[in-house]
Amino acid sequence: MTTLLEILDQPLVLALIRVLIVFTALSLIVAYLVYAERKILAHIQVRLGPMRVGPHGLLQPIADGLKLLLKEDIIPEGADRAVFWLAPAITVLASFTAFSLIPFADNFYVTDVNVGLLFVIAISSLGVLGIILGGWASNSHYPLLGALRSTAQLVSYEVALSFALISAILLAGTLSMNGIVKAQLQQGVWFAFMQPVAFFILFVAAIAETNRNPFDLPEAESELVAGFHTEYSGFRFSLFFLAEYAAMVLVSSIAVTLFLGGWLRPFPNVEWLGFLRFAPVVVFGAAGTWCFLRFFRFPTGREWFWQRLMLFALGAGAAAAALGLLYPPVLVASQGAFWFLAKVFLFLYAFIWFRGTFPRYRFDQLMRLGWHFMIPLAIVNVIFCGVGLVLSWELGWNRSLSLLLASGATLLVAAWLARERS
Amino acid sequence: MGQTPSVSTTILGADEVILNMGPQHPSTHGVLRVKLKLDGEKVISSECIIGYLHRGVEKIGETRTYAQFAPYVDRTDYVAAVSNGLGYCEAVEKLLGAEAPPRARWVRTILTELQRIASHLLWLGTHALDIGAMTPVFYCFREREEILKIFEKYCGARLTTHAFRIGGLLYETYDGFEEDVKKFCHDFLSRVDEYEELLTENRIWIQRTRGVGILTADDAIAMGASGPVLRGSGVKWDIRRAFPYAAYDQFEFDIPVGENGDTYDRYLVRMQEMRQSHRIVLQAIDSIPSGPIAARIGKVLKPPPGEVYHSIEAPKGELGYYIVSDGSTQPYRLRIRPPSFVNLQVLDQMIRGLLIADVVAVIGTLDIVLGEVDR
Amino acid sequence: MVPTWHYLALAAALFTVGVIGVLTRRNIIIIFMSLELILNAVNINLIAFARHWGSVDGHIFAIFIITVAAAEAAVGLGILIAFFRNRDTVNADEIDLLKW
Amino acid sequence: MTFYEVTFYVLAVVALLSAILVITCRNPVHSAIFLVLTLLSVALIFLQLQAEFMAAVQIIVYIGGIMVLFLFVIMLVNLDVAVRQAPYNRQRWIAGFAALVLLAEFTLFIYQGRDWAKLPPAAAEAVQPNTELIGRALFQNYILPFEVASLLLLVAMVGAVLMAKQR
Repeated sequence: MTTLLEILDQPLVLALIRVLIVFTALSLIVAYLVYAERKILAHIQVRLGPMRVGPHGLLQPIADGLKLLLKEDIIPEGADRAVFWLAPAITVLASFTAFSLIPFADNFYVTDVNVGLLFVIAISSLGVLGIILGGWASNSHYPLLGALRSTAQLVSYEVALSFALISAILLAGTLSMNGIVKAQLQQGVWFAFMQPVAFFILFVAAIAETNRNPFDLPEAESELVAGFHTEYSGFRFSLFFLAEYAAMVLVSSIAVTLFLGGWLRPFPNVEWLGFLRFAPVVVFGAAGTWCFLRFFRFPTGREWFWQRLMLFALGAGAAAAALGLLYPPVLVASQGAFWFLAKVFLFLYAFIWFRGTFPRYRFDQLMRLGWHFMIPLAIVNVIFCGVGLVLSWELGWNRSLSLLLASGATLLVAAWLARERS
Repeated sequence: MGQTPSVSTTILGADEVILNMGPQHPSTHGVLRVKLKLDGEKVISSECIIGYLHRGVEKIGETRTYAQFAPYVDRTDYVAAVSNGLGYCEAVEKLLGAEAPPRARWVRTILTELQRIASHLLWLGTHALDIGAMTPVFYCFREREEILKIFEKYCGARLTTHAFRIGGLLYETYDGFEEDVKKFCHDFLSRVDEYEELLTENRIWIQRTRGVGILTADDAIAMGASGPVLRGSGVKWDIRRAFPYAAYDQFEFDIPVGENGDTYDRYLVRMQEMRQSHRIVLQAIDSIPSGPIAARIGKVLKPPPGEVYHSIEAPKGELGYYIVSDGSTQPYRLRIRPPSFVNLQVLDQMIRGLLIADVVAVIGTLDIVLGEVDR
Repeated sequence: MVPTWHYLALAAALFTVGVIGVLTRRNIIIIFMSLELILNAVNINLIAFARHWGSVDGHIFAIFIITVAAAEAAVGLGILIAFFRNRDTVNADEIDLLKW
Repeated sequence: MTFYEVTFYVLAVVALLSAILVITCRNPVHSAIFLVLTLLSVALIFLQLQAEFMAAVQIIVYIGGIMVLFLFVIMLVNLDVAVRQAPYNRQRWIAGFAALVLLAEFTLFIYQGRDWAKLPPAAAEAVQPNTELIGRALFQNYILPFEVASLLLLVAMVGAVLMAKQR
């Protein structure tokens, strides 16, 4: 935990290397998140999804990226060119910059400032500017309606989101992202179990913040064609696209860091569960085995040669990674990042799953849900959480017990609110 | 400079926005153009502008012989071609005073009911997609594909089938027809349950459809609405029961009706109709009689002068054919009463005061096909 | 270390720019934005002094100023919308009626 | 000049230039964008002044909240006409002169106080103004003003809703 001044004193090269690693990894994750979404949705919907580019369509993200880059870049007539250009840049910058404050492992993060969480919220809240400016600059009805919707939605749900974060801060007693993870290690429990209601609110608000189904109104294709980015094409569109998926990863990372113990492995304090540290080996081993199995069942023939070769290389790579992970120092070093990413993927999977399952809310329903249910519930939750903490500090009650009582009381309020709504 | 497109709403005392929805819009089901007058996102009034798919089908009918025109009707409601064909063939048969033999009537009933299921499946998928649920459409297409395969095996075409001929059928059923249909029926009910699991009890689905686009029974009758749109409003009216045609008088089936006339009720009605169609198909396939498949009506059709109106219960509502004969080989006048066109009339009334998102839901619930609206 | 008076000079310059904006522009929205500039200039001063004297009181006052700015923006824009609804203009020099 | 100093001067210039652009742009949306730039630079200057909390609050409240509100209102209010009208009012020359007088006054004061203001900041390390300290100060010494401020916000919120509501 450092103040920003001290970070300026650090050697720049080290910081730059970290930035480079984080953002390369992030770009890859985002690219393959799109691929994963297409594949998972396809399997939910009894179809195959991308299968052509590379084995099982593994190179599809790259092909898509190239396609978007090579497409004609259209700027609508009457658009405000400068703002039209600026908007996607703002959005993408906002969602990528915030990652510099996320701790991926115990000692791997770009920075860890003492008000880290505040900065994550601050930076990610800049993204809405890009959306509203993009919608306005397009000089068209659908984007403007999309931008207005989007802004109202983001601003509303940000309130609930922030309140949900506050209860995690109350439990941790620090704003530093890494400090929050360490607090969970110390207290021996993930905050999701101490504050289930806050976790739920955060989850729902996160879906709304990233414009995902069932809250994907700003870009509801059946109503507003494509919402704020209707008029965008080619490279600029890909920036918006990238920003959206990066934002998904970002909110998942925040939720994981605050409520699911960040880079901690499950039950970090339970000795006999130590074998869990071999999970990365198992995962990579399984991936390698699957690749080899597919390799032998893959159609042979000249047109499949490169695909088979790639599958073989992937299998070999995964197997090599699994073997390498058996070496203790590597295993220890990989733990943090592995568990962090695993939890983030779990979150992202839920996002995709929802998209395959739910219809879409109507705008007024969405706002009513936000203002009449989520925000009051979030406020009540923070109050009860505070009461629970005071009970344990001042009266010496058992901390977990008092917090669970607080959550129970919040759930009662939630039930009441839900009954009022219907 | 970016000129702000004026979204000044009447909240701000400024003018309303005119928003053109379509003719190129993801959810106007073709080339429908709805000119919406908006207050913010609220619809003040609307105007349907149609004709982007007008091909003059009725006029073409006057320049073709009766038999030649039969393929054209497939292209009006192109997602329920079999039903169109049935209506046309029966209308001409009525004009001729002929009747198809029982076996032909049974096969016609089976195929038409399968077509009803296929049409409703397409409606369900796209309707759900409009409301934002993207998965049902793929499930629906899976089952629709089975039906289209049966059509293809029967007559070689999947979409514009031209399955029937005036006086009966051209083709005898293929070997394995009954097994195919039974196999489809065997799975189908569980598949409908699967769709209903995704939607019927879903809170969001209910919120999006219940109380949206309400059409009272009186209004529905006054506007001439028919089919599920009419039945969703609680009017128990089904031509299959009121004026039985084909072999419908032989089978038992219920007529599902709604209560409130909202989008949710119409959804439930159509889901029930699929189950009822399944019931009819099962009954028909078990009792299919043997015998000739076509009546002897001669090669050159020259109906006696006169006029006839014959309507059937197409998937979308009352599909009527009004034919005037002058005794020649071609109709003197041919008029199609398409259900989509008439049902589309109620759109404006249903969407006033609702939001843009509801407009999409209501267009979906009307289940229109622009080929039929414009003809 | 940057001497404190550099911060003060920056704040003074921002303040003046804001004042010019408030006094010369016709569009109320831009006048509001100029007000925000002025408030920000004051904030810079407060924070600079807070560092200068090593105390957090300046921060507290800056927080209050941001609160006031938020309140001002909300109420001001509310009035603006009400005004626009009635008069169809956002020009300050056309707001010359005491009552409408 | 250290990196630290360079950043300050760059930020100061950016803040000032974009502030000038805020009041000279014809299109309010452009003004708003430049105001965002100014506010962002000021937030970074706060960071330099060891006021991380204030910087975060500046970004969250000003840029994420107030500026979005501004943009929202700009888009609700049809401004095609405003862009084409004269941007400045009739008193602009007098106003400009008055502002220059004000600037001169500021310069005089800063010049007079240059000696103490040049002193190295007192005890830069002694007090690290961090979030916890601000929190303690806010909820102990300044609890009454804090509550008054919250009341003010409530009143403002109600007032804004009342004003903008459709009659």
